[in-house]
Amino acid sequence: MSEQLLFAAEVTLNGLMAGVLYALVALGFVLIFKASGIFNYAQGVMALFAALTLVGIQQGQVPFSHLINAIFGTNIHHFPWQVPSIIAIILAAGVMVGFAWLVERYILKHLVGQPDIILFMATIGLAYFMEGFGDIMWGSEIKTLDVGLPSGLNETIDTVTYNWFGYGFFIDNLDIVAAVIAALLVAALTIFSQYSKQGRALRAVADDHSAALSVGISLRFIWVLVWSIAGFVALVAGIMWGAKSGVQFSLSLIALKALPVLMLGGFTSIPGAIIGGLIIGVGEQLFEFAIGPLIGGATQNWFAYVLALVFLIFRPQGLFGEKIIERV
Amino acid sequence: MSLDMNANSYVTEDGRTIGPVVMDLKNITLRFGGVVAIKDISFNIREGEIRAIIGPNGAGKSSMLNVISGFYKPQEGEVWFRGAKRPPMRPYQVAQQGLARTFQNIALFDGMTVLDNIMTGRLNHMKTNLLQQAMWWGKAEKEELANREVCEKVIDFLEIQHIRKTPVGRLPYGLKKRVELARALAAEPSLLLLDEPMAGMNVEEKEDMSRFILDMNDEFGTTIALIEHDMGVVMDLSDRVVVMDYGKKIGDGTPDEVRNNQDVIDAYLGVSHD
Amino acid sequence: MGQDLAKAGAFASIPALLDRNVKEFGNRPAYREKEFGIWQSWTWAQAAEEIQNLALGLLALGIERGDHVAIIGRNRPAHYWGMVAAQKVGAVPVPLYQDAVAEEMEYVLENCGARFVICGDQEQVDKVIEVQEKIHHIEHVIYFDKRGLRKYDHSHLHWYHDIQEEGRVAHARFEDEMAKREAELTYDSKCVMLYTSGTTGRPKGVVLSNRNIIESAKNSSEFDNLGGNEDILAYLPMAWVGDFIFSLGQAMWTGFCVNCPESADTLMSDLREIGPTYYFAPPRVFETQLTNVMIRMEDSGDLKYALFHHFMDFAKAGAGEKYGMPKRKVTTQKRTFEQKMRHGFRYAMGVGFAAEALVENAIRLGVAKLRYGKDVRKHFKAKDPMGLKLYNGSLQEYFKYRCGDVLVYGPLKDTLGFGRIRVGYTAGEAIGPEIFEFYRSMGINLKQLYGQTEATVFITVQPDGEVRNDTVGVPAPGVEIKLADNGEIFYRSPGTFVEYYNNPESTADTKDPEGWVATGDAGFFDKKNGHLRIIDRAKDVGKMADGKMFAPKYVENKLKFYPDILEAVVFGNDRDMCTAFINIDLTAVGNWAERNNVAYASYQELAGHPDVVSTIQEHVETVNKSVAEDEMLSGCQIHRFLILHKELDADDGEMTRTRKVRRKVVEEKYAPLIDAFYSGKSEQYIETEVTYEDGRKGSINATLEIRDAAVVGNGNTQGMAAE
Amino acid sequence: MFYREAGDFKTSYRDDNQTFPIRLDRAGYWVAIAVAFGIVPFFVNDYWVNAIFAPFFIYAIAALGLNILTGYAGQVSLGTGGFMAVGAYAVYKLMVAFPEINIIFHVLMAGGITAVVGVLFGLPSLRIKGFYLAVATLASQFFLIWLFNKVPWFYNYSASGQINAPERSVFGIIVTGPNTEAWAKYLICLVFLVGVAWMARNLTRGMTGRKWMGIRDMDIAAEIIGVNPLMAKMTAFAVSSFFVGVAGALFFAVYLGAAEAGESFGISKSFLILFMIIIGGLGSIFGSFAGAAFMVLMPVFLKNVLVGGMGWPTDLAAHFEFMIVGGLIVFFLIVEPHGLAQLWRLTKEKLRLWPFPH
Repeated sequence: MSEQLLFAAEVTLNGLMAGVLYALVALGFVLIFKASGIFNYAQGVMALFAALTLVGIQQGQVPFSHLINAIFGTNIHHFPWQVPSIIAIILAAGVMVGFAWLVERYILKHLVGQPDIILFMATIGLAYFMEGFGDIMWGSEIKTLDVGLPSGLNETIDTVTYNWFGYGFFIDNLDIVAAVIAALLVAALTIFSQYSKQGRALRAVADDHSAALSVGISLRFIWVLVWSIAGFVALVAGIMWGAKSGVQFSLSLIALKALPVLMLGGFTSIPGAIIGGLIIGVGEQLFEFAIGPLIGGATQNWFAYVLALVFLIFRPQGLFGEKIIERV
Repeated sequence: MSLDMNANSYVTEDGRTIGPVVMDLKNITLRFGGVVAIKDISFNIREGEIRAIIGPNGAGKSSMLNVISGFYKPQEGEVWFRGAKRPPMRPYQVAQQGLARTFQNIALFDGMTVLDNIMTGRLNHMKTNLLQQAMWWGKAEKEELANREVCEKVIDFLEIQHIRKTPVGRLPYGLKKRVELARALAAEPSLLLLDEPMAGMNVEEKEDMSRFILDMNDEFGTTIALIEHDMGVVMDLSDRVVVMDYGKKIGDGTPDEVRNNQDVIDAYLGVSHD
Repeated sequence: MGQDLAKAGAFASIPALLDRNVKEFGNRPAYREKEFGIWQSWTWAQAAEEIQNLALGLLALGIERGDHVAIIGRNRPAHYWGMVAAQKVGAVPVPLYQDAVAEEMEYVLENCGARFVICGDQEQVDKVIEVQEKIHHIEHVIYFDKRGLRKYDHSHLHWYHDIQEEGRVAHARFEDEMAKREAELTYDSKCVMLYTSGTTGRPKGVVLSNRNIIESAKNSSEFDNLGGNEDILAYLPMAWVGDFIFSLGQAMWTGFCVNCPESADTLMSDLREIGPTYYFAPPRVFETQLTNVMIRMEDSGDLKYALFHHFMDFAKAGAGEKYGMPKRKVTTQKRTFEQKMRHGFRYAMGVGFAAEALVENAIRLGVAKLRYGKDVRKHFKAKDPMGLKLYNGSLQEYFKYRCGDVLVYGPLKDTLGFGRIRVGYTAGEAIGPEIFEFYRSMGINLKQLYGQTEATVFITVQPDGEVRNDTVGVPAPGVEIKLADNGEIFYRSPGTFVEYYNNPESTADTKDPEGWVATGDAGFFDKKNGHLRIIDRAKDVGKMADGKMFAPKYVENKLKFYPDILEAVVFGNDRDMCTAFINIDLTAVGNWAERNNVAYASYQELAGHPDVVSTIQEHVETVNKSVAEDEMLSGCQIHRFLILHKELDADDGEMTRTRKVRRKVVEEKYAPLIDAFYSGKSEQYIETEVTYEDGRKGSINATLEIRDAAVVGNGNTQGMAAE
Repeated sequence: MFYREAGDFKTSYRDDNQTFPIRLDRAGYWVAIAVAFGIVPFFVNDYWVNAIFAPFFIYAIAALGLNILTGYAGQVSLGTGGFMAVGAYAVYKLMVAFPEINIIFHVLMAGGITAVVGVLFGLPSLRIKGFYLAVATLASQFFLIWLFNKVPWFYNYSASGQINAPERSVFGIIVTGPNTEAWAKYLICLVFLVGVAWMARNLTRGMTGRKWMGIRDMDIAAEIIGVNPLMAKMTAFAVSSFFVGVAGALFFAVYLGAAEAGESFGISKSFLILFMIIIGGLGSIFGSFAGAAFMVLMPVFLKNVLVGGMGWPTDLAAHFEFMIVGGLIVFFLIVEPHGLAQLWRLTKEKLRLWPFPH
């Protein structure tokens, strides 16, 4: 009995950790949505792309090597060097900024004033593009990502809990690190948006586009900025997931996982994203743990969505979203 | 002339006989959270008359109209329609009862042509079910064509033949207003609500619009309730006028009566009539 | 079609023809009207019933033999039925100009003493009611369009359909009476009374007998093989004799279908939808059409622009006349199989070459763009598809025309609504050569005729294949013509009118005992081909101080042939030189201004613009050259001219409703300007009163610049060389 | 240029109302039908049917379905794949359970079942709008797929977890199963496509369509003038799901022959169909066809060029395809948000006005 309970507790903790990662991706969504009203479906793929780039740089892969080989019949793969993680991360971040700029320059600029749904579709298109692009650039085989984050069983917790309950919780260091980093990231963002000039501009835009424009804030700059930040967040998320389960296509599917998170938390609220993430993380773990076995398991595939769906029926604007008022 | 509000019918200057009460609003009060938009207002609308609700901006006119058309649910008060108390119902059910309306800031369906927009006005007159429509031949088509004919009459009446097949998105403001009127008229409503039909129009367009409103009432005997803050226009058009200010009713009666009503004059002092 | 119908004698009246049509092709379409979004149609049978009910209704209202029934309104089947219904009960229809203001209407209604008036809508009813205050013989007013008339006093006001309903009810009572009266109609009884537009003085009521109408209809229909399958668009004023002949006379005789447009502002699209096979329009209409075409082509892509001009030039060079004219003599229901095959083959060849032409020229254009960039349009000329080189001589030309037909002529005709025209006429004034050429070269069989109300239209017409723009053709069937020594034209024909209503003296001095009628126009027969050539109104053909012939109209027309010039009035009678007022065409010149971004606020301002004035001056001088060619007219060259500060306008009485200039009025109104001409001033101040559309009056003033134009000394040959 | 409209006038509302009011279009339409039914069947071989016609027809049906929901009623759905799966598994169960009933009815019934499921998952659309709904529909996608994977009853406890279409015939012609003639596949798909397109057209031209579009363009106004939002949305979901279900049924029974929920009807299917209607044109029947054709032909084309022509490895070509598809989506949304249908409309206008520009 209490065995069960302890299991549940452990599962919950792990759920929380998983939730943190969902939250990380969701965070990217929210940032972009707040600043530009764009529902950026590509966020997950951005994470994948970021991770791929990171690995690529780190291991000194030759970009587009497959393509080049295919066309010129050559057989090149790697540069003769390895790049230290930290530099690689910085470079990858740089790439994401460049990417943000390109997106603004070649897509958003032309779609200003289009209905939101169109923009949404555009980001889906973008997602597809990046997926193909990433694979062509770095190859599609599964890669292991290691930037020297600690991983594996965390003894301290294990022993401590063992002493307390006579049962050792298994918690992965990586998850803890992830949680910490996520926390730091959020804190950083908050500070940035509260105290930096750009940050305030960003919030202004989020509150009221036209007003912000009228006081002379450059929307285009804001967009580049916010997409860069989102790109950076994606990179962090990518690192976490990559380190956890290898860099591969399935990584982009976590983006889909982040969607229900958003629906719970509301598209416009950062705390919402985080809490939503945690709820989903815990929820699906517990559900799988409790009900899963009875109905054939693998419920994580859908639980999050159904939960969000049911939740929305009762609160269409999400946990923290503003109330929708209809007028004629 | 003054008139007895309870009388079963009365006769206007131009000799039209106005019938019994169609819509009777009793002590309506409407709040948004703490804000009181309408405070204990009662008045009625009679068969075949042109009834105006006027008042300065923010007087609660539009809210009043939204109450009538069932979009807002008043916290207190009753709405009586054709001698029966109206149970709480959704706007579309109200529409099915025979109310049609236009909107202050045009609410046309931009994705459709003028004709299709007007056809939507007919939807309460069309009975064929999904299956019949999917099959089209027979009932559905017959019905469609019959209703098209009605709409064409309306189009002819409002003189918009030349834009029949253009998507409404491309039309200038004045025409849009007219198309919206056409859509409402096509419903052959027993009570037609017009929300600022002349807002943002130039003199010429206003004259046209007034002509159409009068002709409508004249040709089809449509009962019309309209909101307007351009007093001048209203006074020429309407048979009876309700004046609102800050959500309260400050006057009710024939244009002349209202014109000489001190409260009304005060309320309107310094208020621009754009 | 016309021929196989029994002899005209058997059908002594329009109602008689109607009965025949019902019998012979009762369920063929007789009338169509665009209303409520579609073309409402009536077969001959249905139309006949409508007419009968109306007739009976009129009887019920107590209409008498010989009563005049005035009809005011736009072209609608109901109004035509009104006319026939009137005839059915022995009354005489009198169609009026619907755009006439109350005063004008008053005179006519007074003069004809109508007891019954059929009105289109509220607008007309209002006018009639206004008139009724002064003249009291109008007993019943019948209106067709209910709109806005509900509140009117209906003691003498009736709704068209109510009258018909009454008729339907009273059928039994009045049927015999109606039959009796219809039977009384003879070939010589009054058919209709039409008022002349009154170029000079008051309008006169021209009485036309059934003989006049039916004979002319018969002859003209046979002349052009009009059949029962023609479609015409009735859009010309109903009060005009032309519309009466086309929409009633010929329609009744041949049984073809009369289509009425939805309204004036949808006319063009309605024209396109119907695509008439038999069409009449005054030169002005063709002119504006052409101007529009040119303006629209200006905005079109370089490739289209180049192709358009390439093929139009080719067609104008004579190919149009040779290969373009419609072959079929009559519009039969269907083409024979063989015709279809031939047509199909032609079209196929056309398409092939068209595709080739498109591709080749697109490529060449691309190259040219690289070379010239922006102003490629000036340098790039389209070329024939190379495939044509395979053929030679006429075959090559033939296929080239087919190619052009696919690329330019066909689509153009179709978009203008002329796609199906088999016979087209223009008359009223002379038409500009390049306008005339343009339409003919596209393959529209456009012809000219010369006629007038008193002759029931037809005096001379151009037979197919003998069409020239400077003549008006040969005497129409059954018409004799003689020329007085001052050049005035006299004619005698079955169409010759009976009399001017209540006006024996003017009847007498227009029509002599043997039935010769003076047209008041001066002209001469072309030696070469026996076609008649009109110079001008005979009385306007005056003498200059030096005794030379003065024919203002002749010169004015030459001027008006320029798209820039809308109207021109030439003076010089008994003077030593000719001078002219000019009205510029706001559309054409305005477009020019736009393209050369010349800003202007009003007609007046544009008219005063120096560049405009000098352009006009060039035109005047070229005209002078060509006038100088003609020995007897060389005196009419324009020495001085000015551009008027306002457009001549019917509302100001300066023109007739048919837009003919009222010379006298203009002469008086602008006397100071004319004096200025001959006193040699270089500019002149003037103030003029104008009437706005809503009837309000105002006045505008301006100081106008007067220019001198170069003239060619008599017999000087440079003029010819320059032409 | 080729249009000759003078004299092509309408004397009744029926004529004015027809699908192809212009003579030439009408002719073209009938020619197309004649060719599709009378000529092509005699020349098609397996490659053409399996690579092009069958998928084109079936995806066109699905696209029509999604277009009704998204393009006409304005309810974005990412659950199309899931609903196709419903159609597929429904038809499978029916085929197995009632071998004696004609496959045609099986397919139709499968559509009906999908419609019911569609309505169930559509219910939230009353409260949830825009993106929220779009995401919510993902729930149906994942849940349904999971269901078909996890509940053995659906695949009759087959070891592989796959479903295999048994052999069935219409009028003695085998239309499902391994030994189906190419032309039979072709025809049965075509018949369904034409039927569905015809129904779609009828619904969208009539009052139902107007209600849908009303909800799409301005739902509040629509309700106030008398559109019952519940009914409008539910009918949209029902009809849409019906079509999608039919598509799914054909996709499995006629085209694939054997299927497994996960890979045949995964989320990528949903997106594929969504792309079809975006590229083809939202709210346009023609658009659904154009989009389907495009999305079917482009990969075939790329494959032939990249793999066949330039000898690239297939996976590289696949990635390339991803890029191109993604790029095209963005391109279309930027250049012509109304898709191929709009381009077609514009060209037609140009041709009708030729040689005039406007």
